Amino acid sequence: MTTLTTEATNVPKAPLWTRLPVVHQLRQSIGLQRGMLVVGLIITGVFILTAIFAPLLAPYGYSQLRGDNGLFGAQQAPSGEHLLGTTVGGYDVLSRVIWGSQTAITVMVVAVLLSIFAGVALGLVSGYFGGWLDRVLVVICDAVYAFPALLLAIVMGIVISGGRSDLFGGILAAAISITVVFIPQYFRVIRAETVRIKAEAYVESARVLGASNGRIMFRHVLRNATRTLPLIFTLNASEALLTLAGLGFIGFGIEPSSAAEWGYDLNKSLSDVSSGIWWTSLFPGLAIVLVVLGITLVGESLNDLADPRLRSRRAPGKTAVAPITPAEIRDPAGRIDPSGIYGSLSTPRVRSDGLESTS
Amino acid sequence: MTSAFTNGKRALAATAGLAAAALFLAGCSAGGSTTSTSGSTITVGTTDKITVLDPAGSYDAGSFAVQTQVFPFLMNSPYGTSDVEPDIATKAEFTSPTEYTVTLKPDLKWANGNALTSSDVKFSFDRQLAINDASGPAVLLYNFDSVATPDDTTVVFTLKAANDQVFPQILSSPAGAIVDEETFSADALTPDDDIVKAKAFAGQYELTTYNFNSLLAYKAYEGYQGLLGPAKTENINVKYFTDASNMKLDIQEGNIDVAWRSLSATDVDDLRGNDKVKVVDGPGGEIRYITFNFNTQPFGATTAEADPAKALAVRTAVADVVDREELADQVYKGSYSTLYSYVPDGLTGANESLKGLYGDGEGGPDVDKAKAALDAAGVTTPVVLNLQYNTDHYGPGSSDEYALIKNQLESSDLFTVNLQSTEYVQYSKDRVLDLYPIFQLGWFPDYSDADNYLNPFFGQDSFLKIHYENQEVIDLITEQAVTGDAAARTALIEEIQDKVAADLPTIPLLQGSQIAITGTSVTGTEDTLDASFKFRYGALSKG
Amino acid sequence: MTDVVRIDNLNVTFATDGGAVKAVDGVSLRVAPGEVLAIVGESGSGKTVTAKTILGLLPETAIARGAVILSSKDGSNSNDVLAVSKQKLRQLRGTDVSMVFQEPSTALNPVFTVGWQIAEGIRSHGEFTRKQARAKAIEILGRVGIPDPESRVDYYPHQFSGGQKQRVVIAMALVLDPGLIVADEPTTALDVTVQAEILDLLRRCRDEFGTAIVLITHNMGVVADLADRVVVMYEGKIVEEALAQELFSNPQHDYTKRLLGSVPHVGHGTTRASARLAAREPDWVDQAPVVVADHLEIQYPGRLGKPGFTAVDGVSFVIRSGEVLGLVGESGSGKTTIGRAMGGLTRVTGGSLTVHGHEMNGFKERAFKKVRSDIGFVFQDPASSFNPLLTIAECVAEPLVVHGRAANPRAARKRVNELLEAVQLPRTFGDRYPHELSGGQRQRASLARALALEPSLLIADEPTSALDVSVQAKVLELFAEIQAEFGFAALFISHDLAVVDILADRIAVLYKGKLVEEGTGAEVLGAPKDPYTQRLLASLPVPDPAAQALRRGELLLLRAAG
Amino acid sequence: MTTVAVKPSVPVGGRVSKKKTSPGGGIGRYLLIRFLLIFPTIFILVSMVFWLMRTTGDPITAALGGKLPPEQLAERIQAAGYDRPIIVQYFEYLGQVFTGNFGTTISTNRPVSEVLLTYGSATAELVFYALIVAFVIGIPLGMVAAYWRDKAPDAFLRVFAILCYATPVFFAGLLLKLVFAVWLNVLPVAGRSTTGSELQLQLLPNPTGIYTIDALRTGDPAVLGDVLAHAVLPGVALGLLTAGVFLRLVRTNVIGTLGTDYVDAARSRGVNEFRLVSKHAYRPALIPIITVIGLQIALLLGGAVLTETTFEWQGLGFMLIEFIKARDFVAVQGIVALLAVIVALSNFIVDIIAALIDPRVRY
Repeated sequence: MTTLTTEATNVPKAPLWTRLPVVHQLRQSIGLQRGMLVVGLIITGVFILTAIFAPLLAPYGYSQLRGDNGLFGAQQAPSGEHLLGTTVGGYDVLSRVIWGSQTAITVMVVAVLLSIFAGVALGLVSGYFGGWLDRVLVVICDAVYAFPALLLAIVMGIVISGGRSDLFGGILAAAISITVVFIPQYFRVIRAETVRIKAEAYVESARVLGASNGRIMFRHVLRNATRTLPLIFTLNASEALLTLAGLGFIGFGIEPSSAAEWGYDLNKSLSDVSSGIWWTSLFPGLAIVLVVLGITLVGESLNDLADPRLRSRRAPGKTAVAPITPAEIRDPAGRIDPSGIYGSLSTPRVRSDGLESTS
Repeated sequence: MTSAFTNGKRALAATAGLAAAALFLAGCSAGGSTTSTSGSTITVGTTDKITVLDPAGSYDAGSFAVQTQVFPFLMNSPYGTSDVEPDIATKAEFTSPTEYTVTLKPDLKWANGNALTSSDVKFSFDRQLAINDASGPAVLLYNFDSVATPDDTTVVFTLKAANDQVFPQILSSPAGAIVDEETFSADALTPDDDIVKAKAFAGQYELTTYNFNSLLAYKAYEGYQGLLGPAKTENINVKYFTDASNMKLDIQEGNIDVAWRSLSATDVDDLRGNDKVKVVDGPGGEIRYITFNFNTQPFGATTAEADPAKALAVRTAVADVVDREELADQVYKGSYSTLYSYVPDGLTGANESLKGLYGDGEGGPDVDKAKAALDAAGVTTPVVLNLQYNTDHYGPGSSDEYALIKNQLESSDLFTVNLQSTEYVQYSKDRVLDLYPIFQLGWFPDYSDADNYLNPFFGQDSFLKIHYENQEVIDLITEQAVTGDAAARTALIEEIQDKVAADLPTIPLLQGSQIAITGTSVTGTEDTLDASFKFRYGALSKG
Repeated sequence: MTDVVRIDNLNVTFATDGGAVKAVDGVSLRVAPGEVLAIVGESGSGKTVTAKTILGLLPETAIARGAVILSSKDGSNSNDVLAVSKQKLRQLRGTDVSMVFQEPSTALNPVFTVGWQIAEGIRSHGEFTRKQARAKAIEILGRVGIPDPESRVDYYPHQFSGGQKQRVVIAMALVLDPGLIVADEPTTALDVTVQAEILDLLRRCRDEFGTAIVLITHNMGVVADLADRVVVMYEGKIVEEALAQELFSNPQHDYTKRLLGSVPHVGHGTTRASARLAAREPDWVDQAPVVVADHLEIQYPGRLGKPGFTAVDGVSFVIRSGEVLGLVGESGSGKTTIGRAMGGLTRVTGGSLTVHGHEMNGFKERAFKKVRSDIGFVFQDPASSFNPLLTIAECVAEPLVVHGRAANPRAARKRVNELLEAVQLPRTFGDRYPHELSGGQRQRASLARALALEPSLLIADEPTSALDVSVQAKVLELFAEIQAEFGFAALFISHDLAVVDILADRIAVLYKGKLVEEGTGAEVLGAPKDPYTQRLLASLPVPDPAAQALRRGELLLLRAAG
Repeated sequence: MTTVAVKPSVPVGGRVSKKKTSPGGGIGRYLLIRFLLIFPTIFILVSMVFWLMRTTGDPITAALGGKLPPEQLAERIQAAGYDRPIIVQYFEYLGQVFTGNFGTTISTNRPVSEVLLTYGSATAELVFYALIVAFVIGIPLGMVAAYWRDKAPDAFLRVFAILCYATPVFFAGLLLKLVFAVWLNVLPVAGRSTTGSELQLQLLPNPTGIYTIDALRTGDPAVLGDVLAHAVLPGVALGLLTAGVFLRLVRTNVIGTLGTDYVDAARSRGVNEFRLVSKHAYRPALIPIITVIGLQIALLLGGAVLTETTFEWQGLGFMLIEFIKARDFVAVQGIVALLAVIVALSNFIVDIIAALIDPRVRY
């Protein structure tokens, strides 16, 4: 098939924009997979735009309690003045929901970026050099990974913020505590990829040439090992939001005059529901569900498209040419278990002999 | 292997079937609910938490709520008042300035049959001090020196300071619970289950089932001969909730008869409109106030522009601007009421010392007055205030409350408020380190006496740690504590409040009210919702 | 008698990102009962697609037009596979036609016993009790040569060796006595000695069961060994169809001729090697050798305290300057390990291995780095030997940059262009990414990279095993030319005796980590002394049906003797 | 391209050993190693939580910070030994844990072991019901989705799965409560039983704390019905979260195995499509599925915190948060240690199951 696709046609390089991560996959997808990806992209897009233009979109500030006619009043039913009503604290629900997207996106980005850097660095070094450091890191990360993420995040949150919940302390605490939970995940993924890539002929060829470890790690291993990151990024972003919401719900959220946060609002409004006040909890709840849904749809679609076993195929030969095959089993709550990570410790996988032979 | 698998499937099917059966059974039982509440049983719901049943090991509302039902006290307040009278005693009085003598009723017994004598009393107080548990109330016995038992019914307390008018109150506080010397350990906390097993109770009720923080079952103790009289209802079950909204749903659905502490303001508001339940209000001893650190507040003693006059002007302006009515209505929906003095309404000696001094004179805010005060002192506006509060210690309303305060202050255009919240453990450390210039505090009394709202705050060694010290006030506080004449003491207490109100180290904002929700057939709730802040199940009856 | 299958004007199209791709274009063929029809062709010729169409196993993205008329063994009924219902198709599979797969270890479900899997096929087609199905499974396992079938029937696939697994797969195909078996590269994944046994078994299928076989293969030796008739496919079309004898003796189409011409024959390299030997300087033997292995032992550490696995066990050889040593062996013989040890990729655990005078036992990377510039390495798998994110030029420039001969890839471009031309690639290919090149092109580029520093030693680890035979021929030719031009010494590793023969001055044969025979091509291939070498040589099918028939006889004798 | 790929008949160098050693090593040895790995896991988690907790404050301040003057506070902190160097306290603590002594909770003065038993059994019960829901919903639907891959039912089920875990447990719980407890009034709002049933359960000698078992022991169908009714909503709320995960997991892995040669091989023998999914693809897919399910225990326990809070289910997760707030790190340590043991053990058990399913490990 190789001869058929490449030797026969001297294809010019595809235009740059079609090779961008998401655009590429969008073009690659078909049918239902494309449908899910598109829906996901639309929801995520609306979410991001809302976050960016929150100051323009929101009718009031997130901590605004008073309009021209004095106080808004608490728990006012939806009306012309307050399209989605007001909360128990007397805030405008619609505004809080819109501003909440800004908090959500900040935490996601900070959390995921921090964990990517830490996780990637650790995973790369650990996977590349192996040895005792690797073993110790693996055991530690496995232990952390195995522990309920939310509980860890709570403890971390308290440690980092010292209990303060202003905007900076709150967001940073949430982000960092999520980071600590995520690092093992990135570590595992990157380490597994590094171990895999380390055995690839092009890395061995660099070693034969006498290239330094640094050069091999950065020029050859790093860039190839991080190809799956956009995918992990999307999937973890949704978990970051759920963790943030969980923290807010349990009462480790961000103070309402510092930022709007959905989990916090939901926590505050749960008791409203039994009194027939549905608007205060429904909308922040829906916002969480929708954003996680959108991001997860994107992430799962990317995952399917990157995995030849899951991708809707147009051509059977195409799968063999696909450059990367992250043979990972991924569970949707954001945890990644690339099969074979445990390879160092555990059962031979079902596919182990199959993978070895088809390259 | 294959067979193992089919077995697995069968098991799965079986469990699925079981689940379906559960749903069916559930449907049946839900239809005919309220199986538990017979005529002589009342089920109470609460969100309180017990920490330790042993009176030497706990000093919190949740544990005291249990202790007050099952342990005898020398002094207690009858239904309807906060003033104390002898409980299981026949008389109690100062027999000399430093000697307080209590005479027990004769032939008292513990529920397990052991005799309740002065020896038990001595044992109880000695062990409080011996154990001096970190979480215990021993600290309340600050004026207690020793106790002697001349005979089986006489107890003589020797006090460090003479004529302590507060001591009788202390005897009714958590530190005053009497325990069975044959059950309790003299130098260590006794585990809850041992206490229950040994039936070491002699209050209105004894505990028959003790499922920690989940379900407690009480049975009226026939041998109780104290002040409150026998319990009106034979059996009380107390169900512990972790989430107030669940408790609200259960009282609304009739699954519990009484919901006592603490429903959210929204829930209470909603239930007020529900004719299946009654909402009973009583005065509350809990207060909320803003505290100024005299060193670090704007123009405070250690700031760059230190100026006591300007500092006072800032405090005055804040007091002028805050709108307590708005806070009570919007945030607490009436479950807290406005507070204009240091001693809350309902206690002897309470006056509304701040009402006339600040705001519009009738309790409302007055921005112009605040502006005038600032201008007069030469303070340029807006003044930047760093306001701290805490989210997890003073109830879920705190964040809304302080958001609204920030809003009120900023709406006046006189202030810019940086609002910050901190989790309680950190908060309580930081505030004494002068880290917070202006901050939220709350107080729940140890005993129902004006002294408890003055001495710890403005007396010697104030716990506030805000560098406020007015010798005149300190002297007055010392004086009232030893003034035996009630009227003279009340006058002193009023004078203290007025003096402090002028200095304004703290601005009292709100006073909590006690709110119980009951089924329509439950009576007697209002009897126990008094300023003693003790909810006695013995007052309740149903039918 | 009716044909067991008749394909009329078959067209198969796949929908891809780049539009429709025609994989099979107007193919018509027929298979008579009891006949072995070989379909031969290279990658992308459409032979596998054609074969899978017979079973209706095409993926959903494929559209097939034409007719595939399948008849039952007794000729009682026939159906058009492309037109029947799914249900009917399911009935046809296994009873009228069945399939043998390329890779026996993936064609068997690892979590079920082989007996269960065979019985499942039986019970899918009619009323059999468990007992009956099991009895049938035992019977068929016995017939395909599995010893002790009564107990082996309850074994899981991983408990069988590769060859036995393929026997099991064949047993499954045979169990319902279909008129036709489609065998898709049935021996490609197997070692050559095992391959011979499986080919024997397939022959027995035809002879004993009367089953017709459609044999898909790229190996002309296999064709010569087994096929009655041959169809040659090229780019989805049939270019030639002939009886096997005729095709080999008198190919008609240009492509067929080229294909046959590309097949390496054992013995062709001997003359070249002796010519080279003659041309060497007289004192050549006395010069310091480039590589000396002396009782070399390489052990992989066992995991968690288990004993290690000895991959190379007391191997001794030398490679002199300018000399090509061919290293031959089957899977697990340790040949790749030796190559990797010479490149400093695997630790030497015993004996001595010196490369350019540098002792590899107790190897230190820093000390070895200087030597590295004098070693080139060509890897087996062209697909993974280039960093997919770098252009070919950047990859080829890598050694120059690493060893400070150029500041950056751009500065090295001139040299890179020369190198690309030396391996006969257009210099514009330097701007392409690895995946834009074909396997053969990548292997050329790989050679260019290995040669960038003009090393005096080249290690080539199965450089052509992943390539089509015609591409392989060209790459081998290029290798020979370049070796002559640059004059480097080389270790050439391969599992294919014929390939080694083309290039090597001397040949070393490895078996289970031990060196069993070493000598010039003439010695080793002409008069092998070791029984393993003899068997290896005899197992290698030659692309000539007549000659192969003779060799088959010899192999039988050898096996009987050994 | 699979068709021709002239197969390298040799596995590349270094990988040889890995392949050869795994099946022969013996399942016993393998499991022993897995078992030994439990200990570092627990050690790491316990140490981590100790340090995290201790940098955030001491329990005395948490309990009495507002009540006591700082001097007295400091006195008490000193008396309890919390002012000593943390490292000393750490080793002291490790020593205690090593001897199986988890101490007494600071905030409630109860033996930690008793706390673990009481609340642990509640959590175990909840997790058990959730797992049933997850298995019953997740696994069959996952196979359905794989079977109808990329068709409408698949798309529907995938969105369903995403919604299952996109909905925060407390939000889902809220909706469930509203619908079933308030509007339809067929199921109880929260809690583990009504007071009446609970009093009956309390009368049992040696209650297990697992109400379902205790209810069976009372022999009163009304009590059993009551207890089961209380378990329905929490079980479903937590179960749905996990069901979504399982659904996706089963789907992905079954589709993965559906693409393997042996499924094609079975197809070529005329095996019908349903059997291909339910037997050939499912069983091998089960091995990675089971391994990941082991990891889901952590997710489940995390979700249990929120579920327990939402439904008054007094379990470990709920108590953990209470204790964290009170800085009762003796209790927190104990709970963390128990959770770590549970997680490590469940992964270990899962490994055993996976090994039992995979004949290559078994033989």
